[in-house]
Amino acid sequence: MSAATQYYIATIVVYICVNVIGAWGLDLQFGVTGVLNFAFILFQAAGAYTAAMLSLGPASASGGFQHYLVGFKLPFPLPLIGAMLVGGALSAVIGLITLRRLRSDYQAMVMLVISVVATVVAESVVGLANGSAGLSLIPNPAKSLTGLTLQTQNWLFVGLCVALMLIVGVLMYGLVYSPYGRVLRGVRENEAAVEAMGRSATRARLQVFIIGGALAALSGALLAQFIGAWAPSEWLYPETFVFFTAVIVGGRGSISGVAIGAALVAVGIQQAVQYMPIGSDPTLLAALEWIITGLLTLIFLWLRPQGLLPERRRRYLRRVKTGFAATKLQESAGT
Amino acid sequence: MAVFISAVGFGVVTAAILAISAVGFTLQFSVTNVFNLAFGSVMTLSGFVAYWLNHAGLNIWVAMAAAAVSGGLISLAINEAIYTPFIRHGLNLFGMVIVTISVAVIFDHGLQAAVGPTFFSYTAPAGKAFRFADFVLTRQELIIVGIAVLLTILVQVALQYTRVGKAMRGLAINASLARACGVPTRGVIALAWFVSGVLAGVGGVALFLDISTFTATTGSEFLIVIIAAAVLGGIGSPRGAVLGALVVGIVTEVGAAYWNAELKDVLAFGVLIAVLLVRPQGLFSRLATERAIAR
Amino acid sequence: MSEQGDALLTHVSEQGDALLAVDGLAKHYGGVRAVDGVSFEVPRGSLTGLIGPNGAGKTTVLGMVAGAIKPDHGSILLDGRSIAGLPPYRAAHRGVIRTFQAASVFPRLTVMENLLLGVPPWSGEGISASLFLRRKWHREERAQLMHARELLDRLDLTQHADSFAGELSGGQKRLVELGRAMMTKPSLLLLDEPMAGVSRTLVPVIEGLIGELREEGMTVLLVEHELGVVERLCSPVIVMAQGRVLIQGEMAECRAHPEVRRAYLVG
Amino acid sequence: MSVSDAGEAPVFDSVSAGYGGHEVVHDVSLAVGQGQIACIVGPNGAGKSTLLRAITGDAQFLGGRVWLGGEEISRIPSNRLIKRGLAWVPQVDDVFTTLTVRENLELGGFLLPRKGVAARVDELLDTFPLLAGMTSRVAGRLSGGERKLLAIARALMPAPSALLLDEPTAGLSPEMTGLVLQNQIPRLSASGVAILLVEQRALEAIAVSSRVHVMVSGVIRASREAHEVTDWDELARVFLGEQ
Repeated sequence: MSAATQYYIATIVVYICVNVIGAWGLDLQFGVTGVLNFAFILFQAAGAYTAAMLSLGPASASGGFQHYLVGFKLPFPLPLIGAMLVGGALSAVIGLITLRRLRSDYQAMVMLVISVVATVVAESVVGLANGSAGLSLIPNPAKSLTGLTLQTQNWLFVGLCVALMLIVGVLMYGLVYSPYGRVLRGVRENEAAVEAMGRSATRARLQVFIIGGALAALSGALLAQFIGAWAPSEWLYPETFVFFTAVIVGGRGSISGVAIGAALVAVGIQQAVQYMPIGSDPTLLAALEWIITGLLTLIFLWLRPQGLLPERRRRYLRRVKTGFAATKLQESAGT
Repeated sequence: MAVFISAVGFGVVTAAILAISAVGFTLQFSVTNVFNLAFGSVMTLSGFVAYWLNHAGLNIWVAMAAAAVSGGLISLAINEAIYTPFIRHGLNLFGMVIVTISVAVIFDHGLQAAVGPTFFSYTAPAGKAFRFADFVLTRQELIIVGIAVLLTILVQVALQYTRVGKAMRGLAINASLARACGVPTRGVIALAWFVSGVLAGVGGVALFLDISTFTATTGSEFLIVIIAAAVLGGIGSPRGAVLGALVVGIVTEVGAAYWNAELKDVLAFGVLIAVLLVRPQGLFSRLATERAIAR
Repeated sequence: MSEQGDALLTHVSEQGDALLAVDGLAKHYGGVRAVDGVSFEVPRGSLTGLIGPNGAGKTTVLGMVAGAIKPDHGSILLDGRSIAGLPPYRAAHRGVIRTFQAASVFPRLTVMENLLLGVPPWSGEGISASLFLRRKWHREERAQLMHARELLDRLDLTQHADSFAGELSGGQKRLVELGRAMMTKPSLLLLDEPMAGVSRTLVPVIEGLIGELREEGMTVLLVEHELGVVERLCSPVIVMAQGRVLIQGEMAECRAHPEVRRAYLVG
Repeated sequence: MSVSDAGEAPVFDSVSAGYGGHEVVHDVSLAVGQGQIACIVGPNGAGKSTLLRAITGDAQFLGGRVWLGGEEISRIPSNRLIKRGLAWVPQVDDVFTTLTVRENLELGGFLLPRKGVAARVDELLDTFPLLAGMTSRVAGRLSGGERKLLAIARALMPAPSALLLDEPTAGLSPEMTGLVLQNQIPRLSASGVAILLVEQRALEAIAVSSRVHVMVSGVIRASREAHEVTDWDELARVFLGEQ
């Protein structure tokens, strides 16, 4: 394989991993629990900036060509962990304000507004994260390993992303396929009933808001480390919509479905557009990506709202039927 | 003091532009209960209709009138072709939000694919400058303020005194009782979409005149500020939308004059979020307290 | 707890048999006095009926006991401890479990899952436990599943265990809701018109079920407008009208009472 | 009971109704004479309101037919009913709360010729003098009784030939109940409107009605002339669920 092909494949794999992790975060909120977070992209951005600032070193050391807050040069897993912590903490703050105080119809609007405000702040307060130029030269942890070829370093980072995606996937299964996940789906289905059964719906919403925010931040951190740069234009509020489309197309509440949806929508459309015989005008290609994303959402909402791989129905009957007899026997033997 | 007064002057112009659109947004929302995020796209599309006519040699104000009509028709068409079928299909309020975003994305980027990423501007002289105490307004700005005053009063008067206006208010507050009075609800809803589109058209052209250059996504970018004004005034109340627009317009311009021009939107949103935390139904709304917006 | 609360506590323990004691409960909406100083007791192990014409304030009382509505005045003591003003989920932790006037299930959860959500919050519901103590909660869930299976058999819903609750008929949804409440092993079960929206064939089934609960010693407060049902099931019966309690006693007494007749005929 | 007997007034012919396909009201037949008041009384949950709501499109119409003035009006869209002369006052949400009293009345006259509206509003304000003093007050701020009178006046704006009243006294004070039931409603029927009244306050409703229908569990248990209903004990037993 040529170096270019290798790089191309590595890029695709990293993009898929990053988007799948992010889409799972949104799915936990929107698909599983029914929380509508129109500021989702903000938490991805928070993760990206945090990871950058925790690995770039002090701004003063860069010779003043970019300005940003804090600035540490922390070794490998710490920037990622820091990103998740910041993403979760920011979610906690915004969640506490919006989820507790506001009616659900206002929540959506306020989230949208918060997302826009954040972009404007990041663009105009240059000292925060270098304004609209954004941060660049963000270190890639794999590239700091010496004595390896560039390609090996690349593949190492791909390996990291895949490993993290798998870990997040396992955790998602753990959360969703558990009594806890059942409570989350209960909140989505009928808030009053879930409260009447002794579970706090607000608490559950806040929890998934924080976990989802941390996952968004992780995806943002990996993306920033891979590209090496991060700027406000990466996270304009319509980008949240791409994640919503991924979740709707894949199947709300379905972990494997959402993974497929994220790969198809966030990466697949872009790739497909590249191969269309419409020239290479980047504006036209980007516009086409958006149009396809929008159409795909409408088509799925109309024809297949449950998505490509719908949420799996949890079946217990057979398990209970066989298990029942066995337990009865044990019980009678025991007494 | 001079800085303050001139900032207020700019604020009034911004508020005028905001008010036209915010009234349209809130009117349609209160009658139809669809949170229409494609409103900004209707602004842009009709803004481009005016652009083509303007560059074909038409006077900008005539082009604005044409944009108004086309805005109304586009708005009506979106509702009939997309929103109403989806509502009949059983989609809930939040599902509809996603539908309206999809429509916005398709329209904006469809337009962008057609016209390219470049900046456009109308050929319309700003006209003579008029001086009032410390603030200076161009003839164009004065006309925009005039149109805004005229249109918002017109909407208010129509809602207050005409038969169909009362029917529209009645429908917004109690649809089943409006039917009991014999109000043809479908027709009135269609009218609400049309009027909202007309206001989007005028608001779009006014906005593009004011900021002088625009792209295929300018309307949608500005939509958030419109929503902020509408929500601030209490969504569902046209009078509240005008007051919300005034607050947002003046706060942003005064803030920009004294603080940081880049941050003026932050200030507006800050006000909005602060208000929502204290008074979630908005500043001036009677309606929002009476009616559950979500089902 | 306040002195007043302590005084009430002694009062209750003297009586010894009241599980729920409501005193001076009031709720106003604007100028309307939905509930206007209501006091009554629900004896432990009883199936108490709460009846009255439309707009008497029964559902509001039920909502206040369950924590869904915050009372303006008055005390609500469960087993001598105040539960007034607790949020619904905290009231549920104390064992106060309610059903709703319109059958309230989780439509896109299966019938079995609906029942499992009735199990009092257990270890598997923590975030970390759901991830790291899978063995533990699996074991617990196994036991809960057996319990749920027995209930499904009893409700004649076993063949629907894996159906989505939203796919069932109105009456079956009602059974699911009742089963879910029974899973919690409530100390006080509040039933709000459990026959509403139920087909005529299922009404006797639900009536029978509620009767069985009484036999098993569960304390139930039942709001119901079908007075024949109340007569067959409930003792004592509390009659409300216009936000107040008219009389408390056996159904036959209540029925004979001229004020009750007046309330029903005059409103 | 045949269609022609009733002239202009509404006739229900074995009507069944309910919600979500589930039948609550079974096979109800009754007629209201012109200029008369018929009342349906019965205990909670008997299906009285469901019967009315089926005609106005708020509940499901599951069978049978409804006639008004010799024309069938079952299943026509609810905003056309008023054109056929049928008006109704729902039990709750009975006024446009953010509109003023005058605007409520004007909207009630939506179908009247433009020129006639103001005069008709004045006529009704004469009929309901209580409202005349508060025409610019917002309906949401009225007391329960004022609000109900406004709701009735609003329904009368287009001079309907028949009026359905769904528990008009629910939540009213005894004085206002007296005003609505004993004062206003009989006057309306005297002006020629056929009124079908659903009431929980059985005694007071029967006192003003010409015909009484007792509904229990979705079926009409008994239909009598009002003056024949004298055995209050029997009625009380029905209401209190004795067999």
